[in-house]
Amino acid sequence: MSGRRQPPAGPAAELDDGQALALLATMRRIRLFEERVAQLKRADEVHGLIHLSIGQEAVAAGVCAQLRGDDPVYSGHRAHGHAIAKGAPLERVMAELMGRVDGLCSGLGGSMHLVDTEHGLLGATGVVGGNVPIALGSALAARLGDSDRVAVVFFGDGAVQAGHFNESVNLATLWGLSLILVCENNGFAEFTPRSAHTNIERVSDVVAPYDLTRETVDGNDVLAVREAFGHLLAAARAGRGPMLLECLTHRVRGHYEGDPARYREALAEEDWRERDPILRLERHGVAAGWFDGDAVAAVERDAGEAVSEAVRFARQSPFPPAELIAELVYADRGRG
Amino acid sequence: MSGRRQPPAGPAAELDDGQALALLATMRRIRLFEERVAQLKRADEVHGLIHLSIGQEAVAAGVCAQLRGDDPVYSGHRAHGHAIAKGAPLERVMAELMGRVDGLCSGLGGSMHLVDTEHGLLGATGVVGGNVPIALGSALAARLGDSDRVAVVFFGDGAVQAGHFNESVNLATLWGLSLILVCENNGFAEFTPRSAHTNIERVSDVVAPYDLTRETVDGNDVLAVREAFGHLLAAARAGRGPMLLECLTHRVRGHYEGDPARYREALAEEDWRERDPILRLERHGVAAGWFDGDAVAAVERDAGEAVSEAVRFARQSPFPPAELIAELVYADRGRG
Amino acid sequence: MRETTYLKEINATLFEAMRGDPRVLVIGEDVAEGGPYTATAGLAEEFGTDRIRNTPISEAAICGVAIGAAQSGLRPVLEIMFIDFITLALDQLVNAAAKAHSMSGGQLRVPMVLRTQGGAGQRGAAQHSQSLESWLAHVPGLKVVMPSRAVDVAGLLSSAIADPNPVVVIESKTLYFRRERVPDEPEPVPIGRARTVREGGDVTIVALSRLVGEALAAADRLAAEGIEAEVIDPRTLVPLDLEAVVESVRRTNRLVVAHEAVAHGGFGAEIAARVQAAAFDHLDAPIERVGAPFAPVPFSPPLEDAYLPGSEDVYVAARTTLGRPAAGS
Amino acid sequence: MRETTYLKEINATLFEAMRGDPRVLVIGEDVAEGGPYTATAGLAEEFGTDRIRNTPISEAAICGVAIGAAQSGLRPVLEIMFIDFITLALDQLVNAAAKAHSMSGGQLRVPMVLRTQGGAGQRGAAQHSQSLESWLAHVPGLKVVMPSRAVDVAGLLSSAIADPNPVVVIESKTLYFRRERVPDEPEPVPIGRARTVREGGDVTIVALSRLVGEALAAADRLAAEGIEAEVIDPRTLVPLDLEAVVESVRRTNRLVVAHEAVAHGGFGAEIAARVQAAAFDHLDAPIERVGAPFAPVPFSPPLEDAYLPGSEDVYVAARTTLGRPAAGS
Ligand SMILES: Cc1ncc(C[n+]2csc(CCOP(=O)(O)OP(=O)(O)O)c2C)c(N)n1
Ligand SMILES: Cc1ncc(C[n+]2csc(CCOP(=O)(O)OP(=O)(O)O)c2C)c(N)n1
Ligand SMILES: [Mg+2]
Ligand SMILES: [Mg+2]
Repeated sequence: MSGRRQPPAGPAAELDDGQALALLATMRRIRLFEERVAQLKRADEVHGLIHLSIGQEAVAAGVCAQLRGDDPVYSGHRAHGHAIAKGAPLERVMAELMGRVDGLCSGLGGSMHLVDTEHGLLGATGVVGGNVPIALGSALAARLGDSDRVAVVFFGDGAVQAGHFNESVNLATLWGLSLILVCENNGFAEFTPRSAHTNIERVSDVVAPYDLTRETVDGNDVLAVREAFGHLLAAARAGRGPMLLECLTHRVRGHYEGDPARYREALAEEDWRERDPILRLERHGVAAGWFDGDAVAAVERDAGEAVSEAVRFARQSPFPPAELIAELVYADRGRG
Repeated sequence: MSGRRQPPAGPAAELDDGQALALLATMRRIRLFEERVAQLKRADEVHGLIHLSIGQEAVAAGVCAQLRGDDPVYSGHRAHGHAIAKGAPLERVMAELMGRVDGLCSGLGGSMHLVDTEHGLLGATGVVGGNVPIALGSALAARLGDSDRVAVVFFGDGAVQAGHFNESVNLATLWGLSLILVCENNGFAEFTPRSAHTNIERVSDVVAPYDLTRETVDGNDVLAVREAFGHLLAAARAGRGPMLLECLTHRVRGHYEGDPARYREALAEEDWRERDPILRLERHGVAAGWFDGDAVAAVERDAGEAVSEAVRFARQSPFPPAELIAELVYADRGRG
Repeated sequence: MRETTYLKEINATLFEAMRGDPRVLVIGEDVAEGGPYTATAGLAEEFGTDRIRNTPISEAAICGVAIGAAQSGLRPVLEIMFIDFITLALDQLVNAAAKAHSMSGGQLRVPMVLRTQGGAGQRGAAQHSQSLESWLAHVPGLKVVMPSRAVDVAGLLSSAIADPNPVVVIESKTLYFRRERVPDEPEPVPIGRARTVREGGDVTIVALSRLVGEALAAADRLAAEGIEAEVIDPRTLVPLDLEAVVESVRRTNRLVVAHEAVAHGGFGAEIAARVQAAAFDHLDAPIERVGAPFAPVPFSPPLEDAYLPGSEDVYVAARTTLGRPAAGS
Repeated sequence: MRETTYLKEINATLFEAMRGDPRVLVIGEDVAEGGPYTATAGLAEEFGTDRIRNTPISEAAICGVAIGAAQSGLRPVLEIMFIDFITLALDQLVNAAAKAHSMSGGQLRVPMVLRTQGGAGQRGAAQHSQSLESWLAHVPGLKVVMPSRAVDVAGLLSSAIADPNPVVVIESKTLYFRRERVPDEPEPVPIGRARTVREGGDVTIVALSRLVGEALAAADRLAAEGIEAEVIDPRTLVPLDLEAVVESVRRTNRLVVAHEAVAHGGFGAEIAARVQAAAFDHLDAPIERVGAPFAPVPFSPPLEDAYLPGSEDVYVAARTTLGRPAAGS
């Protein structure tokens, strides 16, 4: 859409049919996983503050599809989609939300603190914007280690008004580190619209003074996200400094599960069917001949089964032993 | 110089001869005061971390000359000039630096914490940028009290990279409050040049995304500062939201008194005579016929006498009683 | 008597303060929408968004704004949504608000209130569950209150708004929705006065916030075993009503101090240190402290339950001071 | 033996760590220029500005950068110029660094060091003089050391850099330039081990940082009056070597705890609370605490001098535990 862009270092990888289907599968897995989480929250089987990303799946899918396993990814309080897209096993994410020992974090972290170092998910945080400087530190480590890893951090539009965001953008550009800032601009922070937080509508405009490649895309179009991110990634991989991708998207559910969602104008059902990133890719992919209706159905079936299996797995996993609390305070104590 | 500007609400007040001389007198008082402070620091008569504004006097003088007594002013760690220009009595500033009971803050604050509520100096702070949001709160109070007071906060270029600066600019523009941000951009923060802190040379460019009237002037030209600030002040007085004035200036001494100043390229003596805001106004004012050499000499003599008198006053003032420590912790205890 | 909740009393107190004093304003994230717990619900409708000001997620700046507004004549009530995020506002609170009066030689006053809520128990995990009151109690210039019930939160919030100093009101998320019966015309609650919640002569239990209820439950159990515990709620941490505690300990000769915060470096240490100094000759047993273990709050429900101090811990501590093995545990 | 200073040892330790381990880097404001006290002088010349990184005045972000770098394999040494400004970095330090290992179920490690310096005595006034160690000691997941002399700062900083956890090293600005004689090959100083600075059987004095010297001066004065004080420097606050203190108190039956921080809510409260619990039957007198009064640090030199706890206060406290009126005071 808008935004200044330096000449891309290289094109995004060509999209083949298999990749299109993979994007669909990732989004569908996130969607079904989170719909199930919503049910489980009502049933009191998952716990704590649960923020769903239903409606925003295209960002997680479009970004993570192109990352390497060793590219460090950071997220915020709305982290399930990012974890799943980065490769965290569904069943271990589910077990974490249920507080079980086989959860990603052995049940100590919960929804806002998903970490899966094996798949390069280095952290989620309940502090709005808190992982932006931490991701930058990871980018610094890549630079000093002569690695071409690219650090990615997901955050919402609400985080942009937090002081640490600006501090981090300044540092990232000053040091020219390979960090891609991915903003999911859903127009809301908790119960208040962006207009109550700032006069600047577009996050890419907030960072305009910094010499930073930046782009704003339709975040409900997974192909657009994928392509824009692909360009940025190639440039960042080549060491061309930090980048910002702003994805305009839409939060379908309340801020957290169980909130009265009294603040958000619900989209009419047909409008939402127009915008839903999953339905859009299904329509587009079938029309383009990338896959057919059977494949779409199979993706949905497989995702459904994977989610059911994840629930089964999580339910049978025991709660962690209480000793873990003390063992995990310090890395040189207990099994940590 | 540069910068986008909305149509000014009204011109700065015309400069008459008396005002020109008053500007000169203010700058000279600051200069002589601080030169004396430097000596007293070596003699261990004033204490603590002393940051002098020698070379930067035009900013304090040009800005404060047009303020009303009830316009709240805030400063940072380099605060002497602002206090003097806002009307704080020299002898009470000096007594404060000596830690005496007749000091502005009864000796409890010192150089970095000058406050003179009677003259509208509501605070200085040792936390870089820390007073920017506080000044904004004062502007909010003016707004809610239906007053046309304009809040002013002085800060250095180093403060702009602190998160609370950006948070405050965002809030100021969001709420449209009458705050004028006055940045003294001397190109250094402690021992490191601006280029080690950010890629953005001009502070007015940092705030470019915000809908904020902003201007960059030669901060060593008191007439330019006065005029630019006058425009902004008239607009702010009329309720046209926050403004930023960036004054490009030059710190002549080290970061603090006693530091080895090993970081700063000293200006050649003749270059400095060209730039010195006091000498410039003297030359210009005499050439323009605003005042003559005798008047200049009288200004210098008066300022010298006032400084000597301030030192005499401060020296004879006793140290505060130790009970003051406990009495001033809470406003509902002791004499506070 | 009427029925109410802790949360409703906060809301009602804010309404009353805003009606009574045009200088009072509320600042914070989502406050015009009532905030996540509805503490400020309805205020924007009555007083407008000039006085009920939603803010961006900028904890440092909004704390500074409250300070400046207070210095310039307003009476701001700032909300920091979770005490965990007070970390972002601490420079302003500690280096500016707490010190302004003293550093200015008494010229400045900062009559602001910082409302926030702490504590675990809702599976909020390590970053949404902390109890950080001991940090604030270590800062000269701040007053700190920590109400444990509806009448106290009403009375203390109201006193805080009237106070000429910065006052931090630490609420408890787990107490918000509990039903309580309160008098129709409750007495004012001055800052700095403890309350004896239950009288007893065998052991003194000083408890903060949520632990007051736990202490009462423990006291019931002890009573069934013939031990009468005196339960004291300091209500205010700064200034602390030490005399009330010491007076009690002089009678009971035993003390338990209980709070939810991590015991190590918690406010219980301060109470213990002062009481052992003030009542050394009256103590028949070491002062026992009840608090959370030295670990971040775990997410998993059974782990959080195990982590959190509760009535069982208070009971065991009381029994320990009495030197008798706890019956059946 | 050779002569050195506390500050030179910090500098030398950083040189050594950086030579020995390419993962070590230094981050902070003006660090490439050596910082205001020259602690990092010369490093940039040897190791370059890739490893000695000047930063803008962005305490929150640079703390986050250090955390991320540590999680990704580096060994950052972050400098926060004055502990007063740690307020700006506390969210990152407390909510991220301290909790990452636990919240991730042990997956993440944050082997970072945060160097900072605290204390008054240089007329820095209320915002450049604080002693805030008790805040940090209340945070599970952080280790906290507070060296009182050159060999300890060298040994503890070196242990901190090697530690797999976030470690806060709190230096003292007033100790930086004092000349000290140290062994040519000093022993390593592990984190978590106290040091008995002086032996004595009459009263135990536990002192932190600058107060160790003050305690020794008080001990000399006491010795002249026939009283032998044992002086213990815990060196590490977390994890605390409580056993060393308790063992001493079992012999002396009296305890004074001394630090420069505000006494109310200071770390001395924690030590007092634990010792009274662990050595109740051995205490012949209330534990005395020495610390600053409950007020911001005043600027005026005579007021700052009056405010600061020193050897006279330690002496008086020791005499008080001994129940004898202090001779001549
Ligand atoms: C520092 C901080 N302040 C406040 C909160 C409470 N809070 C949680 S989410 C949220 C809104 C975040 O909005 P945004 O960044 O746009 O993300 P979104 O929820 O829209 O995905 C707020 C204010 C928090 N978690 N952290
Ligand atoms: C928050 C904070 N961090 C660090 C410091 C240490 N410090 C004092 S002045 C200064 C540099 C300020 O530079 P600038 O804002 O440009 O003002 P100048 O000194 O040039 O007038 C620094 C880093 C501080 N006082 N506050
Ligand atoms: Mg949002
Ligand atoms: Mg500067």
